Amino acid sequence: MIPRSGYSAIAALCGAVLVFFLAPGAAAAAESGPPAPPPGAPEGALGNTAAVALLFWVLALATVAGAVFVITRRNMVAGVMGLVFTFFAVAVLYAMLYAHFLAVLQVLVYAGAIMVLFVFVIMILNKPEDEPWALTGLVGKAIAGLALLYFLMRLGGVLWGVREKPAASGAELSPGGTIQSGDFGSLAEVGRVLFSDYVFAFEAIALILLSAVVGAITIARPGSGSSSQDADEGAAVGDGERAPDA
Amino acid sequence: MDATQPPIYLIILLPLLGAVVNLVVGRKLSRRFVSVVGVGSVAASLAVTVSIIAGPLWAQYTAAQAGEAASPWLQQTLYTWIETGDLRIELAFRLDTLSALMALIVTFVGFLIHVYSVGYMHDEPRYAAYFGYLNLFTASMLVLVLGENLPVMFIGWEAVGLCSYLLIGFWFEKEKNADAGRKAFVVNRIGDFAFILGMCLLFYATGTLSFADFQGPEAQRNLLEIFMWGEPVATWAGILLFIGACGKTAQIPLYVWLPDAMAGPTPVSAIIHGATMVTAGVYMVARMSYMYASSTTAMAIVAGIGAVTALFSAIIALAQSDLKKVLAYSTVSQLGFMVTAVGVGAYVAGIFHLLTHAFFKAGLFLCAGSIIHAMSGSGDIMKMGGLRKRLPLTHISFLAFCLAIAGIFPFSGFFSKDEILVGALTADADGWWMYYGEFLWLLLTLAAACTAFYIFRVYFLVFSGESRADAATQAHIHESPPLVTLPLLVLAACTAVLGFVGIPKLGFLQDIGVGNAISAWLDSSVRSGIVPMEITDGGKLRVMGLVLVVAISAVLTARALYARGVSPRLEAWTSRGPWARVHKVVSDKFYVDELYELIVLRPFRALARGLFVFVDRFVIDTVFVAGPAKVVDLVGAAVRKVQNGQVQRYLAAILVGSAAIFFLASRPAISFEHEQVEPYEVTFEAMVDAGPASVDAEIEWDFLGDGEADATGPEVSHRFSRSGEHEVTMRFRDGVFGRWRSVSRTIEVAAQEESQGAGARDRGAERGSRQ
Amino acid sequence: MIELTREDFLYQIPLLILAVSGVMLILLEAFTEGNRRDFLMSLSVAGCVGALLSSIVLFRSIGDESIELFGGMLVADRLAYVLTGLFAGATALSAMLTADHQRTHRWEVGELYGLMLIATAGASLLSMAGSLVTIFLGVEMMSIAIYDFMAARRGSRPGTEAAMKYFLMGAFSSGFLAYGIALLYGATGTFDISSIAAFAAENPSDPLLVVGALVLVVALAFKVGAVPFHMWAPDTYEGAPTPLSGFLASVAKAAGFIAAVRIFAEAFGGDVMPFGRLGWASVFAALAAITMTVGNLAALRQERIKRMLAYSSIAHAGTILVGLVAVGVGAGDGAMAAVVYYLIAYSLTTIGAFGVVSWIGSRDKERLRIDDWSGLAVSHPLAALVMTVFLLSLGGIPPLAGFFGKFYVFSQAVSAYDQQLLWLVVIAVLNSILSLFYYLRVVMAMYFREPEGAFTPMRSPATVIALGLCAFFVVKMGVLPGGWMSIAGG
Amino acid sequence: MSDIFFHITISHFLILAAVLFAIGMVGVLVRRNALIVMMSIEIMLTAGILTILAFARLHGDMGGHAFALVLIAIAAAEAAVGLAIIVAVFRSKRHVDLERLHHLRD
Repeated sequence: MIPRSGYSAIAALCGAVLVFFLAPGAAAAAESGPPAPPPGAPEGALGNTAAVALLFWVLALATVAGAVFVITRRNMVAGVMGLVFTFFAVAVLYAMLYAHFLAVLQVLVYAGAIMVLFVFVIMILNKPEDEPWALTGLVGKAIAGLALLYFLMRLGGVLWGVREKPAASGAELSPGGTIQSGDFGSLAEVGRVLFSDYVFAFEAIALILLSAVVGAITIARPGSGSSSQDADEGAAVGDGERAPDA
Repeated sequence: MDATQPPIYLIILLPLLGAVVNLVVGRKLSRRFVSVVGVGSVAASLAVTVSIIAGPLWAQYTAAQAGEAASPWLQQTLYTWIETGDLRIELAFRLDTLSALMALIVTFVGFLIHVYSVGYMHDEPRYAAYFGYLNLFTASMLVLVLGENLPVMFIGWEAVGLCSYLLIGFWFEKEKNADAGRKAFVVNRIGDFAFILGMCLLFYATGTLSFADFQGPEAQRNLLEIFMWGEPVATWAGILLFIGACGKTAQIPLYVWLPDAMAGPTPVSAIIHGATMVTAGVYMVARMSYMYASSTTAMAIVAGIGAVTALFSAIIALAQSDLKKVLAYSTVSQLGFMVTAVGVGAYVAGIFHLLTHAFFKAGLFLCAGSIIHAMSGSGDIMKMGGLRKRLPLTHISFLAFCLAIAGIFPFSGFFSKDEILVGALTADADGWWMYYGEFLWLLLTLAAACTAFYIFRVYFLVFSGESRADAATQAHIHESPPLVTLPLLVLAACTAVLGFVGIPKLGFLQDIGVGNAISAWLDSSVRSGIVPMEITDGGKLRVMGLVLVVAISAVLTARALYARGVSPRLEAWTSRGPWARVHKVVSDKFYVDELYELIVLRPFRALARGLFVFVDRFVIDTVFVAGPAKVVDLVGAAVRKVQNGQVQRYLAAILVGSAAIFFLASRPAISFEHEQVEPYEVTFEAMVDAGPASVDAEIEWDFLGDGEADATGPEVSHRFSRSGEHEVTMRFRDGVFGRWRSVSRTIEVAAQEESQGAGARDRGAERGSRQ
Repeated sequence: MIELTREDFLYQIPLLILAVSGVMLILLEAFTEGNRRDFLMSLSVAGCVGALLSSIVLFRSIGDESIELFGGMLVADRLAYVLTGLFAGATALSAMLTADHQRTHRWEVGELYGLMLIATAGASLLSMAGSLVTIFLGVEMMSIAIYDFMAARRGSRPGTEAAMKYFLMGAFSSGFLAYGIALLYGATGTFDISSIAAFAAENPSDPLLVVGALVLVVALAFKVGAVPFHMWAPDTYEGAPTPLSGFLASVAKAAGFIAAVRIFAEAFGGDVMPFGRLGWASVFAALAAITMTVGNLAALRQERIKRMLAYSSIAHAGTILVGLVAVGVGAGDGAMAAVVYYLIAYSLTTIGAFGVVSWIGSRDKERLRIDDWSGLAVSHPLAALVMTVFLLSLGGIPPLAGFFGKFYVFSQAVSAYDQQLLWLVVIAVLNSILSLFYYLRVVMAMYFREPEGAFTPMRSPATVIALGLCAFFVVKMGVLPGGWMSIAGG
Repeated sequence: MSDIFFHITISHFLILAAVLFAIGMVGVLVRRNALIVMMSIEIMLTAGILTILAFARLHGDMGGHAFALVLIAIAAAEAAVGLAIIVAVFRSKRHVDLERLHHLRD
């Protein structure tokens, strides 16, 4: 028998394979579409070859399946693997949207770094099995579910209307018209935008990451601060206070 | 600040400094020093007031009388408080004839009460705090009185509320006192809410909040010409401000705090009831007379509430057995008189009564303090009696105050009350009901009768007959020290003679040069909004005579019933009922008493009890106190249910909230109106609520009932081929979400011209029926 | 390609000072030995004061201009500098209070000060935002730093629970924020707020625009704590260390409002009224009414003072929303000035109130129940007086700052066109009356009850100075509001 | 009808993103484990990024890519802080179960 987490590992592996084989193809398929659809026509953004359609539906299925996997599994490692799977599939979708660099980044940052962090924390918690579903307040959750459906319905209607907008390839609408079709979404272009128009954002992110790192260290280290307790809070912290340091 | 201007701000600053000294360092100072600071600051303020009035203001006044200067008032601007856009509010004080009179009352009566307090509170451990609060209270009231615009007045307005809260709850060790303080504050806040709204509305309408500007033609025009909901804006502002006044001046239904406010030290009751806080509402209405004159509706409401309050609380006062309670309800009743006066436009009469009332009511309370002090702290009038000889000075002054409040000639209350009655009887304005003035007069006359009765009931029960107190208390009875009795005598002397500043304007008196001094003094500051009906000297004298006769007979009845304690027959009546004693009643020569008891007093007592039960227990306790508590409980329970500590429930609430936002924003109510313009031709207009979804909406009309769109656009007209009923459908596609919704209605199409009216009526009827 | 000029840096000096001193503090903390927290605190206060002073200088020099920096990512105008100055000042006060709280309750965490400054930098980023990207960055810079220092009191169970809740809900709302920005971007093809405004003027009911704006309403309503997105606030304020609750209630809330102003008033404001007659204001009007009412009714029942102040801050958010609605229906600059004035008045008052709550706690007993405040007027009259000033200001009693905030907002809302906001003002005024009930409960406890046992509150100059400054400004803003109103733009 | 399946438009991506967003929300609502709730939030953010990129493609504007980058970086930062908070909660309570985390309440 393959252990249950094994399935997820296999799924994640499939995701990785998917990326490596499909991503170049996805980009190629997307580029092979007609360069400029007639204005006003409900033309696809990506051309309308069968390959693109197939690719999209496979990826959509993979994404949704991975996400559903995350929120249904009791095993946390399995959840993480589902998330990795989703992220891989989403990365390919990025590539279909000419965001090649971000596809790579998605794989590196999300599927790589963040997921490792999650697994790491699961190890710290030492509890691969999750508590079951949160089933208190079912009425409230049912109402929230209905609200969500309504929300989705309204949103879906609007989003579906977007396809009636005249779609344009990257070359046409870009400011100044300097970008060639092939440049859109490339590393060079992302770099150019990031270091010109968005240089401030880039700098600000540095500050945010710094505060996140410092904060994470401050919060997560078991320190002298934990020895003090408010009298109001009742009993002192249990033995677990000296949890093994990661 | 003009250097030559008289220092009006000193009038306020001096008591304020006294308050600061007493509150901050008072605990470390000796009692003597605290007293000197407390009393001295008010005395100095009084001196400044008098000197300014006698000096510069008098000069201005006489100049204006002679036609030389335009404005008989002094104004002092300390600095511009707020200036932003068109909102400009200055921290300015205005001393005109009206505010000068008020300032004089506040400082003079306040001074006497301070002196009295030195004697009365000599055993108080928190002596310095008491004087600090008392000074602060005086200073706040002076801000209220002298403020040149509504926001400055509102500072004083709020501050007296706060100080009264501190003073009423001064002996906070008793839970009841703290509750009373809170009640006073809360009820006042209900009024303040309306006051703030009224200020906002006035500012919106006139662009100013300064009293001087309200008199200007521009503000007057705006007040009359800007309409809201079919009334000039002056009406709404007037009503809102008056609700504020109801809170301060204890009018129905916000009077409840005042009787409870007895819980504080007695001098506090005197200062609150007599000279200061409660008169604020009357003063405000008089101050805003230029605005109230623009709205006869608001004036009718003010006058009506005042008259009903006057009678209603006088009736309640009939049945009270606690000395201070009687006086408290009496205050409410007298305030009702004043409010009626300012409501019918007899501002001078209202302020005049305010003046006389300040003296006799402060005096009554100070006497009550002296009496209660003598009776070892008990205020139950059923347990008193025979104090005439034991407390001679208190007795003399109390009698003077009683005669004044009962309206017996020549004490001051007679003159002022009479002016109000004449004012009410002769008031008539556009839009008032017929005989409204006469109705008000009737209520007030009844109230005057009750007043004379209840106050002399108290007088006889306290001072005449035999003492009904227990031995220990009797042994303790003694006259109060001079510091206590001296203010009483001063007040009594004033009460006896003060009425003559307001001698009624009678032809034969004016012929010999006797005029109404107070009316001449105040005329430049207030504006009579309603032109009174002409009344002859004879008519005036008849009104006077009638009320005098009524008052005297009420006094005599009280004497008959209570002169030797509660009349035993009365007790028999009340304890055993009429039928057991029929024989005795018939043979009794004083059967009038019993008849009076049966016909008048009993029903009135029942009425008083009933009113009390209804207003205090039901309206206030249930609706104002328990009702909100219930709502708060329910909401609290709901919040507690949702806020149960589980973060996922919070997240669910976010989700539900966002769906609700989408729902509200995407669902404008739709309907349409139609009107027949020609035979067979009907115009239609779509009515769609505002919202994001209705901007780029498409609207289609189906007149034939075939499901096809016959016309598009929000306003269309259609020519029907035949008369009779038609089913019309309006379809609406919202501009954001693209949903179609429709509303259908059957309309009647007529062939003739004359059915236009029917069409219009149809439109009115169907406006409410939205899908 | 944008050219970076000297001005791009010159006009963001306050922001730079905050960010750089934040980073410096974090570095210094790493190299500081032992308990040198006071030193760090003083440095952070110095940084804040520097930012405050530079904001004042820039505020004076910039006049009525509006200068775009970094190609429109940031906008430097008077509004930005007023709010930056407020944030810097409020942070300085919070830092002064925090140091003593840390010492008294033994949870010295030096990184806190650097993180606080970074959070403030995020808040002032919001005040200068000229682009949705900046809005997102500002919100996140602030939120992430706040998550950090909320959880910094490691041993405290309520602290970690509050941090957990705040984090989860904050991250959830970040999702909304990102999604809403994405939709607006989809509608307009740009993140630049002025370009979005131009687009909205031409396409007032573009579906994506409307939906995106509604999603942003949710995200920002969460940040300012409007009902029903408020539920993090009571738990978080209660669980967080008290001075940080003050920080959260003042800086974080004001930052949320300024973000809402930047997005809604500037992108969807103006004469065009993208969403119909009442515009986006209709949504905010409903939120304002329900927020005030629920906040006040819930506060009435609270027995714990921090929770009560939390609900009170929710109710105040509702009042500020009234001002925002007035901006939305075209009441113009006056309404905007009223909102800014209210934000300043409210922030100072609430920091002060939380500061007194922090001050009266002694080691091992934090005194967070209202009953613990009995008889404070007898044992510590000055503290009781200061607290009374704050509470009365919150309740809107003249002549304190809170009264003018309310009066100003209400009078602007009443004078909005056609009195269409009169109903809202009536609700708001009724609510401000209602609010006094619970503020007075504390005053009553302090003045009208016997003290229960003596205690020694913390004795430290920093807290006393901070409270004194708060009280001074609260009174000054009420007695001499003129200057403050002109600063606020009136 | 079959056009919907064969003709892939920007709307397809947008709807997919919306569905992902919704799945994330459901996950936040129904799971007790804070860690999984955080993963669900990551899914929501990813949906935001996908939406941005789809619109960037629609408008042919590289600004969307820059913002997507910002989003990814911030998601990473949030994850770091969030995981640290989870560890801290675990240290003090020995669990990360959201249903049992309800000591702060009305």
